[in-house]
Amino acid sequence: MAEQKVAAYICQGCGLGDRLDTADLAKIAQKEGKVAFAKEHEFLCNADGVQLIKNDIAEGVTHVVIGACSRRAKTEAFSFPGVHVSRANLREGVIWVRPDSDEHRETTQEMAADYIRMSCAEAKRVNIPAGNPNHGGNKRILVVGGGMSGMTSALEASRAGYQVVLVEKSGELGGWANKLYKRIPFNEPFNGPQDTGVAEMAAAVQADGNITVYTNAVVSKTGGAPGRFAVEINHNGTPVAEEVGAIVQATGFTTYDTAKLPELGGGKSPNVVDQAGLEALMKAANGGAIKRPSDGGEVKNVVFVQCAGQRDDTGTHLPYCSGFCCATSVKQAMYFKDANPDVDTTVLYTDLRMPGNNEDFYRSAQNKGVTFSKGKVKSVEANGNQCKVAFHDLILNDENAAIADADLVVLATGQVPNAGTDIDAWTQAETESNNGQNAEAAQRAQELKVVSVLNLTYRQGPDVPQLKHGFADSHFICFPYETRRTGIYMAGPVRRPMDIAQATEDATGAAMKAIQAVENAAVGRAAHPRSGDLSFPSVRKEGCTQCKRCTVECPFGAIDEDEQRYPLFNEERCRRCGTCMGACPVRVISFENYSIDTVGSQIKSVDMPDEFDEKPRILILACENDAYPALDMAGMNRIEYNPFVRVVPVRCLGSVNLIFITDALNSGYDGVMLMGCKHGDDYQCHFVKGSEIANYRLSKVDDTLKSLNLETERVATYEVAITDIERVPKLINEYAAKIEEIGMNPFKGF
Amino acid sequence: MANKTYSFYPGCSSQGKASSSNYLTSTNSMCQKLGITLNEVPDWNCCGASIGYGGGGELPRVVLSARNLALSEQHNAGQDMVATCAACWLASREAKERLDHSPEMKADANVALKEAGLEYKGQAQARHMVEVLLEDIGMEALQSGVKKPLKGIKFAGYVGCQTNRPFGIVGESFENPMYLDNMIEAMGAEAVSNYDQKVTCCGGALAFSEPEKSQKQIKDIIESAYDHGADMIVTPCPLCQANVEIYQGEVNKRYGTKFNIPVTYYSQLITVAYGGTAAEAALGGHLVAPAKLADIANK
Amino acid sequence: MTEVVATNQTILVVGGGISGMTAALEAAECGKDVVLVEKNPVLGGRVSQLYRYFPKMCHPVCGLEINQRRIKMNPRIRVLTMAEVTEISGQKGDYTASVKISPRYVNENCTGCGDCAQAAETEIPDAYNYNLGKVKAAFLPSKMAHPQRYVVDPSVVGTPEGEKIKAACKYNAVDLEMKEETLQLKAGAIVWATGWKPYDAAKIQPYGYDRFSNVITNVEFERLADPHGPTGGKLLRPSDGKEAKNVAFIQCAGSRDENHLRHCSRFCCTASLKQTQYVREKFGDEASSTVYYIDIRAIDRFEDFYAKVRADQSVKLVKSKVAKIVQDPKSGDVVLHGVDTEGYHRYANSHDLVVLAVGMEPSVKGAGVPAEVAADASGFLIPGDVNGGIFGAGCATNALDVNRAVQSATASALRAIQVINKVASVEG
Amino acid sequence: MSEMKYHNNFLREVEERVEEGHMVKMCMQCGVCSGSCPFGPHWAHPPQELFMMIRAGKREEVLSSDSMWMCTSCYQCIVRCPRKLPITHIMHGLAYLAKREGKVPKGQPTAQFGQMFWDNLTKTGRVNELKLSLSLYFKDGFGQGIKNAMAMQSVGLGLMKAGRLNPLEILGGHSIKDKSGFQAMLKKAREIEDTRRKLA
Repeated sequence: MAEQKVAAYICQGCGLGDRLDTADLAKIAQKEGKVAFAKEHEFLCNADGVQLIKNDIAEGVTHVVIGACSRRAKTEAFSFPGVHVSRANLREGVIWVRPDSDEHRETTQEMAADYIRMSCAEAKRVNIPAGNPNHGGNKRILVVGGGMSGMTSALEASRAGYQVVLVEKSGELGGWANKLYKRIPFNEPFNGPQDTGVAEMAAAVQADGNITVYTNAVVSKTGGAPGRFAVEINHNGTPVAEEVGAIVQATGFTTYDTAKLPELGGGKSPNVVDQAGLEALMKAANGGAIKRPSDGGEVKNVVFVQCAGQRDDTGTHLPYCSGFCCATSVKQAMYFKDANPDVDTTVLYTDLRMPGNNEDFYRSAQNKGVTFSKGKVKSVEANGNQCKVAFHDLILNDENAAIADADLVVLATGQVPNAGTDIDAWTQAETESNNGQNAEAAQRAQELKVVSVLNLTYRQGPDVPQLKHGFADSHFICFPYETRRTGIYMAGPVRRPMDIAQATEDATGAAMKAIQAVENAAVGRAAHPRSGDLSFPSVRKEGCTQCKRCTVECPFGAIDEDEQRYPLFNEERCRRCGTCMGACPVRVISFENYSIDTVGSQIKSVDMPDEFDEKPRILILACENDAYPALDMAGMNRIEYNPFVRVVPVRCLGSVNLIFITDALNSGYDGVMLMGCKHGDDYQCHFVKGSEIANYRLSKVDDTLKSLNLETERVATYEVAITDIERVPKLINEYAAKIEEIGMNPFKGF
Repeated sequence: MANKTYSFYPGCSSQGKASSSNYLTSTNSMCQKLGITLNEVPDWNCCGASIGYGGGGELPRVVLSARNLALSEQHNAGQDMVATCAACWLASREAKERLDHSPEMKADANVALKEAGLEYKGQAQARHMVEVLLEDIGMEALQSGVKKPLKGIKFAGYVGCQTNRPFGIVGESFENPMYLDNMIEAMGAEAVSNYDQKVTCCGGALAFSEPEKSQKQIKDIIESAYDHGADMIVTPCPLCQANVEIYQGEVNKRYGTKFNIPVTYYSQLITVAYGGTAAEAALGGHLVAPAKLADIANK
Repeated sequence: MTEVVATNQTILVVGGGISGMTAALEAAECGKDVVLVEKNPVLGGRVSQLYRYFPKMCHPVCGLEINQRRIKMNPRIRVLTMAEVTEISGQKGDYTASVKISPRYVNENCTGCGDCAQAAETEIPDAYNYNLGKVKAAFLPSKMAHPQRYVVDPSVVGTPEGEKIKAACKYNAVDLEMKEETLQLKAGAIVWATGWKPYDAAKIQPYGYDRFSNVITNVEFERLADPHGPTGGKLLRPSDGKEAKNVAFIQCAGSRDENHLRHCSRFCCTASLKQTQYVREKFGDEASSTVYYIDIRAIDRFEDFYAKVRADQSVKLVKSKVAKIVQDPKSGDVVLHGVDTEGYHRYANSHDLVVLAVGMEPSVKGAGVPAEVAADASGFLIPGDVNGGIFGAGCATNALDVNRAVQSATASALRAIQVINKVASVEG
Repeated sequence: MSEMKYHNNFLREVEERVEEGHMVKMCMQCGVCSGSCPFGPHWAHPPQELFMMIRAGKREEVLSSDSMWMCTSCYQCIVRCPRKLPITHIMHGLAYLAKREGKVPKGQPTAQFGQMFWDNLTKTGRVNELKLSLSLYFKDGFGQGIKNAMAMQSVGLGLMKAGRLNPLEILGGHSIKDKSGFQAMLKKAREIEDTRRKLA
């Protein structure tokens, strides 16, 4: 470690001076924490308190321990560039959660003293991250998919001054929009279909010097990491190599196959088409009247069947709603009404979903005479050149309503995303095939692999993980661009069913994130949620037993395997969550500023009373996103909890290595509480599986505890939300009572 | 008091010895005390009210009002045409709005009017008497002229439907208009607060053709007035006044109630408060005599 | 005087809700300098007043915690609270904005210890809880407040109580001499993210929001359900504090209505479905929610959420726009009159509490922006680059749910960066 | 015209021949009009259902229904309709069309009263209240007429005493001067509308 100089500062403000013996704390920092020097200050966070620290930094202090308020308070005041700061939470974590009475003064002082010991121990073991030296600096952006979304991402990135490589599978740019005669209007007046503008956009892309376009091209291989993606493109048969810094996947969707809807006439009559089919008819007629496909007869009556094969809860068709099809049917009805008002156009719907200012588009359609009936369509049967649409009219409560003589029936089918391989199914098939023995599984794995879009060489699979119903969407409401493959952003209908207006806005956002990814990769900075963190994981190769647990459990697929099957870290892909560190049975993975040591030393630095003092010790490993803020706010509400707990914030419960548990129990802790966020379907963990993996690992701890004939209650995990301000103190007090019940840890004092 | 002049459209029920002659008498007395001059529209005709559709189509009904407006423009140029009856005001204003918004209808109407030697130009505004009181004179001015405050009488301000909807009075809410309550208080009387039947329809013309259905409404209107401790009901509409007053006997027969509440006009309240006699306020023109009001008038 | 360094390579973000914070963060984490101006004392906007999100039922403050930590750690973002942009001049690449900063009466020394609040006696309406509760005249808007600095209400400044509050602070953070000041800031591009405000329910006369105490709005119901709300998370009705077990949700309260808001506000259907689960969460099988709707607009995987709520026995869905509401003065129960258009029966349903799913209005309508900007009929700014270097973001451009507002904010950040990069390439 | 279910034939006929009929297509089926109508319970098909039946082409059922005759013209539906349909006027228009097509249910009281009211006012230019009341009482024959009159006897006398009922009106009552011009005007107006609305 470079000449490291640790200094401690104990604040006496906000009541700390009255409630605690800060001189004693300074002494502990000096003697036990072994810091260079410790100072007290009556108001550390104000101007001259901060200046005091700055002066000491100028004289060589590299690590600062601040015994004051929570790390979440006064963050700007106590942030010193290039210097590590450890915060001992004496205010929200100690005096605000303990009663201000003489009877409790001693245990409160012990609590404070321990937090000082823990912060000093942590500070001493932290190396100031300098950022990974060998990172890629490529700032070009690969856009996969040349539809409106892909082209928008390319143009917007180019307008910000970045080079773009655009790969389009088909022979021409434009995607779904090419199939449209016109599109739903973006803005006022919403009185009719508007030109798609796709031709102009395609021309702009072709003419843009920053954008290299490959049509009839697919991505055959993608390796590397943000800032140094090595991409192999199969351009019309000839391989082309490109290096890019970030990727936007905008591969759009295909329409649901109408042949799967025989009950709605799908595939039964040429006069039953889906919306894409109707657009084709309209383009063929090129503004003139559409003729009946079956016999070229005049079309006098058109019926639009909404939610065809969608919102289906029988499990056969699509369970979701694609959102764009109501407005599209209305637009298509206007094609007929604009050409000839005498044509009857009826839209049969259960919920007409045209949100926002599309309500005006709905009004315009009504004004043009498009009629809307709320009804559940039961069947569409072809008879001769016309179709009979049978439905239950929900307004007039008529079970056997019907339109007997529809010349044309348009099924509003849904969007099926082109998200490539479902890597969960692929991983399942891969493991079942256990390298070739099980032929069926191997075949299945191969079939899944062949549809891959990005063909990532990642150990965890060739494409970005899919969230639900095959869409590769972010699971988070506040963070639509939180992706599980750093530097690879999804845009448009591939991530969620949407119309062109939302897709182009989404594509612009994705371009923004791609640009941000290349800029951060160029300086080795982490992406969201630990934005700006310069640390990166390093492995002590000689200790590694190639058990591959880290490569499997990494939620972001950042770890591949080299030829000797050692873990190969791709720092730029890493989100610095520490799940690999938690997974490693031989504890050889760590970060400069967050390692087995920085956490382990905090646990072991606590002054452990012996079993006769009736002062148990309970370790709390708290996730810094949900549990720790909840504890903080419990302090702000002055809700008291047991004085024998010692809270160690962790980046994610996934980073908790089992050694922390064994160290804690060995060094005399009587109980360990692990507080992470909700896992399962509606998981809340911003590192995706952190709390779930921790929960899985700890389910094994019970056997080891039993083998050491320790009660299983010694270790307990909890799912905690940031709003559980009353619940968390209750959990602590209940747990402390349980520990009191089962008595002290027999290992105490060894 | 300000002296203002308006072209006056009384309507069929506000003629000598007609069903709301008391409204006419009290209106004239009120205007005289407020310095308002009313020039009756010469040779005005019926507006068709809201039941005319049983016999007449849209254009014939519009033309009925167009003729009145044309006569008013011709003889009382520059004056707003003011009606006291809700239906007359509504028919005139709606006709005016349609004629002014549809050149085709205006042309058709004028072809028909030519048969009566008239032409609709669209210069005269169609207004209700209550609008004149509130907008041209104003509540404070109305209150300042009160000589005999109507102490000790509690009125339920029953606005009804067509005076209030769809045009509204001085932009007030359709659900809870306050102008009539404020007028009652301005005259020194007490107004029932949150009278829940304030804007309920009395059945209108259907009180004649569907008595049973309308009398259910009338029962609610009167019952709620009693529940809120009102001594009398006051209303701006002659049809409401007639229906709520005349059918009390029928309602009592049908529902076994013992209603016997006087139903007055705002014009009667103002006339009495401004020192008018019982005769000037036409207090004799009621089936259920507004005794307390008469006492104040006779003091 | 507050000094702020800003050049025409700085991005000015107006509005500190989730859209403004996102635009500021995405640009700053891409290496650009940002000044974030927020009218309220703290960041977070409407999202910080939500208890849970649909469809995941997760907590908005969790995202707020992460965004606040990103802001605290990022030196490129300068936050100005209690600040409003009153004037904008110049053009794309070279704007000057006048920013009026109202006095907070508390300076940087504030440690958030709360002693000043102990000393204060006067209570003022709690804006964070839509004035449903009260707070002391010296207050911290919420537990998640960032910046974590107290605020002293102008009503006590210059009074003995003001002096008492000032004396209570050990760190002379209370400065009663603070005056309103106006700064002139340079900016290359402006992201306008002033968000939305709930439509004034009192304007919907037949629903009597201004006459009946047990008729409240969806944003107010959200506060009742929030443990940090005025009732500590208990669903109690205003008239008599009774538990609101039988709740009615009225959709399209103001929206899709030519007499009020022409547009559909998009979020209110799924928000009401979410709020039925609050009633279920609090009262279990005794809960009864009824949603009166025209169309349930639950798009993409919100349909799964809608299916889940439909399966909940405690929730009934009635396709009808309620015609009129009357509150029984004695019992306090609210009776809803209308017709169920499916199968045609007339109802007069009684409920404990009525929640109006009011829609969104832009909090600063197009005309209110102190610059030449194009807006639609509802006053939402037209997104994209039609307004020179001023880019609408989030709910200032359209009635959006949080997810789409953040997408829009991220896109507007790129548009601002495009302008800045051009200015930089010219000026070097 | 045959009843073509769920075709726009009847909707187009309403748009052409009914007052404000062009707005029927704008209804979004929210139900606020049906819920707001004070006589709502007495409508076999409240306004919103009528609009849906028009779209569904149920011409016979709509025109022969007595629903639109239940409209008291109280405008509660108009001020609350989120699409601003002039519902009251459309109901009047549908009623008038039903009348011209002879589809009004036999003995529909409001239809009869409406016709009496129109005939009464067009004779002299102003309503003769006495004759109107008498024609209403005697509309179902002489015997029933006497019974109705006797039932309302006390009211009649009360009004007479209050000077609000003039028995002499039986002779002629109020009238406008230019009766001939007035009646010619109405005749011309009817002709114009009948051609424009294909009612003749």
